[in-house]
Amino acid sequence: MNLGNNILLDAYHRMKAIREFEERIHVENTTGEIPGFVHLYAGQEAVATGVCLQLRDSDYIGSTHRGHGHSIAKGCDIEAMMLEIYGKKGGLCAGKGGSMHIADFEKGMLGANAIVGGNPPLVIGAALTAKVKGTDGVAVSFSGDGASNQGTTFEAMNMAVVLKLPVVFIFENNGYGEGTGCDYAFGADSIAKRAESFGMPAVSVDGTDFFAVEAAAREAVTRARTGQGPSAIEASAMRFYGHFEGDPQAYRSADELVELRETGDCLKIFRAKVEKDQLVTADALDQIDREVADLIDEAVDKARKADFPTSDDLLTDVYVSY
Amino acid sequence: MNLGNNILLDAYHRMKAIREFEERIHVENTTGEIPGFVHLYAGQEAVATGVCLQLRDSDYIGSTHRGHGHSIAKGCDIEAMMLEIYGKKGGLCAGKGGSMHIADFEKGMLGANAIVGGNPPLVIGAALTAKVKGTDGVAVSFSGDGASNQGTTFEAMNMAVVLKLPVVFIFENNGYGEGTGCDYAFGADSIAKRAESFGMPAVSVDGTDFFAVEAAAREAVTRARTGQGPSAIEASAMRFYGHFEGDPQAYRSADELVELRETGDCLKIFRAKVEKDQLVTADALDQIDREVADLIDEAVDKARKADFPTSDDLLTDVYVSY
Amino acid sequence: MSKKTIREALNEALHQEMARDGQVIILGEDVAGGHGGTGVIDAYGGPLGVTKGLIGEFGANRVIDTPISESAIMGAAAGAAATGLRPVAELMFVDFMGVCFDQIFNQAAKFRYMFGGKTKTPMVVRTTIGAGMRTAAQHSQCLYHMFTSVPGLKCVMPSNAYDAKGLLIEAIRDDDPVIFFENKLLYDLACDVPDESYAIPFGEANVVREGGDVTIVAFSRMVHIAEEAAKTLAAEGISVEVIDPRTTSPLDEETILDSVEKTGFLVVVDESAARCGMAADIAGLVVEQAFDALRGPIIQITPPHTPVPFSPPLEDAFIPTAGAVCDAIRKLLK
Amino acid sequence: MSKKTIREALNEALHQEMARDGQVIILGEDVAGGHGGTGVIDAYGGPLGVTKGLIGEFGANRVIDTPISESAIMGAAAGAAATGLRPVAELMFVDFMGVCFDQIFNQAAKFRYMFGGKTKTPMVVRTTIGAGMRTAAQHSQCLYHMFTSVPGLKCVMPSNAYDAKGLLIEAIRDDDPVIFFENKLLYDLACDVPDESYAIPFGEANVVREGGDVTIVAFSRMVHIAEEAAKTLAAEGISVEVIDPRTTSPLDEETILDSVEKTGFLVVVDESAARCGMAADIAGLVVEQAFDALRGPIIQITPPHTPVPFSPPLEDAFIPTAGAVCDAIRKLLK
Ligand SMILES: Cc1ncc(C[n+]2csc(CCOP(=O)(O)OP(=O)(O)O)c2C)c(N)n1
Ligand SMILES: Cc1ncc(C[n+]2csc(CCOP(=O)(O)OP(=O)(O)O)c2C)c(N)n1
Ligand SMILES: [Mg+2]
Ligand SMILES: [Mg+2]
Repeated sequence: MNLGNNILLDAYHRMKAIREFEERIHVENTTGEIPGFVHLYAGQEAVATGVCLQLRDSDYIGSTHRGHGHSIAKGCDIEAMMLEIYGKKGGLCAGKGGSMHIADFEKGMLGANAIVGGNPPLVIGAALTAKVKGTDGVAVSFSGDGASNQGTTFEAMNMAVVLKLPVVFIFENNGYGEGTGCDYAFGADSIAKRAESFGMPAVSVDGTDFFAVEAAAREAVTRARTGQGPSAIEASAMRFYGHFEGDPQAYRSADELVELRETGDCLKIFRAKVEKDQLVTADALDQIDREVADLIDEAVDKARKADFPTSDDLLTDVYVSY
Repeated sequence: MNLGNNILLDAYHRMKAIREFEERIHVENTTGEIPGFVHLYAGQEAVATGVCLQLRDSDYIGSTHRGHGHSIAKGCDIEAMMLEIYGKKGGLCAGKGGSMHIADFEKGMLGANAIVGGNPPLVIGAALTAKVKGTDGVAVSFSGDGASNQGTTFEAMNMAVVLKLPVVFIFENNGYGEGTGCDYAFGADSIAKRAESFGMPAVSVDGTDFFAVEAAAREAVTRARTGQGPSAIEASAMRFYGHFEGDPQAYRSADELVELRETGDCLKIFRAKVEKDQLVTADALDQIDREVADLIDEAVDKARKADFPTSDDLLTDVYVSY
Repeated sequence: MSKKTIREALNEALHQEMARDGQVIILGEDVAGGHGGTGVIDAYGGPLGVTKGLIGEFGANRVIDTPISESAIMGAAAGAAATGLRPVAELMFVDFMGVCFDQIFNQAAKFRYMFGGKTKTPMVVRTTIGAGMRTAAQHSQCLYHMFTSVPGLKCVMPSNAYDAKGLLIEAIRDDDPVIFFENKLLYDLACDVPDESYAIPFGEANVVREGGDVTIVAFSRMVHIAEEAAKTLAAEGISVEVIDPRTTSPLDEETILDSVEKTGFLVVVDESAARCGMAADIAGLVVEQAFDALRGPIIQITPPHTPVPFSPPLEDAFIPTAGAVCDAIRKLLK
Repeated sequence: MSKKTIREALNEALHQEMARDGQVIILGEDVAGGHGGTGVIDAYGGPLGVTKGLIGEFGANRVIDTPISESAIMGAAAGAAATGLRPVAELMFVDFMGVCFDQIFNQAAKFRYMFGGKTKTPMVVRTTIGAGMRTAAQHSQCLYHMFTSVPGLKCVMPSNAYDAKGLLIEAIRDDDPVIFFENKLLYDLACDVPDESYAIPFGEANVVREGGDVTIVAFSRMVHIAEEAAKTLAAEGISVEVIDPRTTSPLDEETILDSVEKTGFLVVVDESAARCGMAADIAGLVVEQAFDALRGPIIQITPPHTPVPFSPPLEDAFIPTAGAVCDAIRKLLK
């Protein structure tokens, strides 16, 4: 299927924004101004983007500790995200959540989640809402290869099939869960096959190939939207950085990292493809690069200057009423 | 394979003992002397027996809320079990556990378990002991069809494959989890196929056919004992009674229950087969029937007459030392 | 108005709220039952019969039987609540919290705070508690002290049918996650319950019995043990005030503190835990906030620090008794 | 004897116990790390470095990396413990208890009792606790009050490297399930630690500082907050006794009660919970057992009833401070 110029530019914009966001945090993190843990998504941009392009604001996604990419792809405000990551009051979660808890219900972003396997059960709940209310809403769960071994994830898959919920389970296989290789932690051969054995269609795609992800996601989301129940997609794409910022990555060889940048960069692959097939112009992409760079510059700048919450804010927002 | 006269008589003895035990509790339960919940195993005897025949005292099994059959098949003392079910001090667990917590570590019975999905993680631990110590011990987990949807069960399967543990996962598909049909609660087609997708050999067998269970279990246990890792067996056999004693079973038609007794009785099927093939004599089986009847009579008699624990026993056995 | 058991009162509350608000759904194991079987649907109506008849009236789209997958149930409820429904999820026995606690205490409870106040999670988890049914260590716990300690959760435990109905209606209408603890031994307890719908606000204790000599604070079934003790002591000339906080979170601190200001003595009767339980919580509150009024030690009557035993004489010795309460009070006032 | 950090002390304890007893094994996520990768094995040595070097010495048969499946990890540990090993399982952050609590509190903790004393479950769960690292609501909790309330579990929380080593060795040798809580912010704290192996018995408090005017009971990192406060107050002429119980279950009640008998005043400083937490537990104990000695209210200094916030100024305001302790004590003694 031909995606059309606008969609391709939109896709590139989202992917580039994610990349730039993450690369910049990687740099800024060394200043000590960013509190806590950050887990960067760079390298996996085509997955979040290929999937979220299929979704509307009223559709929901659930995310992980590595959630910046999903948030940006789903349309969260980049400046408000950056403020949140810096712990500022104007952040998307008022500074209370930080990198691991970015959420924006207006944009259908149910939340990053610091519990591995935490989001799949929640996502089937969002899908249940759509089903009970009879809307054509869809809910998508993003999980890592590591999270695919968590009991909560399995339960969510079975329940989604039983209740025929409009869900798509995305498994991003980036080769590692923390410092342990996927091949070690995963007993079977294929996450997709295992998901399939739960009673839903499942495919494996190259997660560095935006077009492959996009096609698989389109099919799965359409299936969900038209009442045909859940499906699963395993998308393989390695992360460029460590598990968290500061991870020395001794579990990865230097060669692996070099090769990754050369052959596993979804942005390069996208650019090469669209330029070769003359789908969009290099100029248009360059223009996006500049826009995105400015956007992120400004976001970092604002985030650094913004105010922290004050201790008055400590006690608010625990309950709606108490 | 020809099992030999002794083994067949042993198998029949175990199956009959389970049946008689359960039928008798079904009757005695109406007197109000048996405290709490009891879940009867009648109808599924060939599964526990076919599996446990492959095991030594030093091998372990983990069981469920419906654990009487597994306990008897694994060699637990029937009298001590009956005392336990009556809550008596001389019971296998000193009256502290009751029907849902019968355990006997001397006999390799790790415990009935009142948490659905509670035992598979524990069983892989017993298998880990064998692996770390380098013995040829084996551990077997019994779970119901309902428990096959519990996250803990999935995690245990994956971990067993990853660590190549000497485990066999038995899934007893008795058609229902409480009052919900397996077909409803289970999204996929086959428990065995789903287990297989976790990376281990898995088969489905007719759980009312002792010979089918025995053969599958022999293969799986041998595999585990010889260091070839885990496997799974789905064995289908319906329970004769309600989920618990007192369950009115409105979720089952009268026809189902009638037909079950006619065509799904593993003891009848066993007897017909061994008599037809002249593997053992009817006399020998009748003799076992009488022995077992006496055994259970005596167990009930002793259990009724035995002493309860006293409140002095309340505070003991919480810790080894405190 | 007519006599209704707690089971009937809860069922009525669910009926009325589901009829009133199409966003209210029910989900859990065998909340109807019978799906995939050869018999009838609604064969269970909840393992303890509380949700009976609902599927007939509101259909399988709103009364949802699930697999035995508590994490998925609680997660689905939380996710649905955050996106526009008002789920009432059933955790058959609170003892099963161990397979699904994350979805309750790290997810549902924390959403609002972590997300900076930008969401609400109006879900109810109905669950059963309590020893006395000879169901042993894994089916007899109370555990509400753990939930009470979690910021973001509300905890409710009615002791009678009137409160059960009013508090469940309030729970369903409340915009925060509420854990609703039903004592298994109280389901058949009846009292007058209005037919019409009504809500009882959280954080308002019920002074079950007024008295001037000593205050008892008790929860759930222990309220009845306290009342029994109070009656016995009344005959001895000791006037006992019995307070049923009804909700532990929020807690009506004022009613408890006022009572202790009046009586000077406090006994807490609670089945949850001997350590870090509700009894310690109330004692800690009072010795911090009403020290000057205290005229003697605060006595905690709880089960011992042991799992719940199976055998009847052991279990009977495990559960706090009116006799033990009376003894403690007699000693206190001597 | 040399200065060692808590991290080093724990690592040494594990080395020594594994060398001494072949039944001791370690399991958890990335306890070594690097399996299935293109780099080196033992790439992590535990997410926080505590188990570094063990796989090199004891091999992958005894230092076992697992999938991210906490229920399977905890269950495997419990099952292995009941059948002849002494597993030390790692729960990376205590916040993850919600996905595996059943295997700990319903299984391991209750085996011995449910089975009538016929088994033992000598396992240790090492886990990390504590706010202050800007890791927000799902990676900063203490939660040991919940474990302390569970009969059958022992709970240990060292505040310094000497105790860390001795208590971990004791935990491994103990025949009951022990939950060992390591505060993330204390790992680099060093003190003199003997090179040889030694064990510190459970249930024996450490009187960190003697004093006559007021007693502080504090746990884990809060011991240091208490000491800081005590130093400040000493300069004002207030003599503070600081008690570190080191284990909450068993609890050294005697040392606490004796101290309050002496001082008449008690402040409990604890990070676990504002409701049903350790502070309430200790307050409840003292007002029941040492009422006559009390000369003022028992003050609980805990975080507020909120999840742990992310933003630094909020998190700093969340955690009890020495300033707050000083203020409370000044007011108490006025
Ligand atoms: C329940 C739980 N267990 C462990 C962790 C610690 N942890 C955080 S991320 C992570 C690895 C997750 O791997 P994967 O799912 O593959 O995601 P990736 O980091 O590769 O994106 C682990 C073990 C956690 N946060 N929650
Ligand atoms: C975690 C948990 N959830 C629910 C229950 C209640 N329960 C007890 S047995 C049972 C049905 C189990 O079904 P299955 O695994 O098929 O075993 P069967 O009873 O058919 O032998 C349920 C839901 C429980 N004990 N534990
Ligand atoms: Mg990964
Ligand atoms: Mg079943």
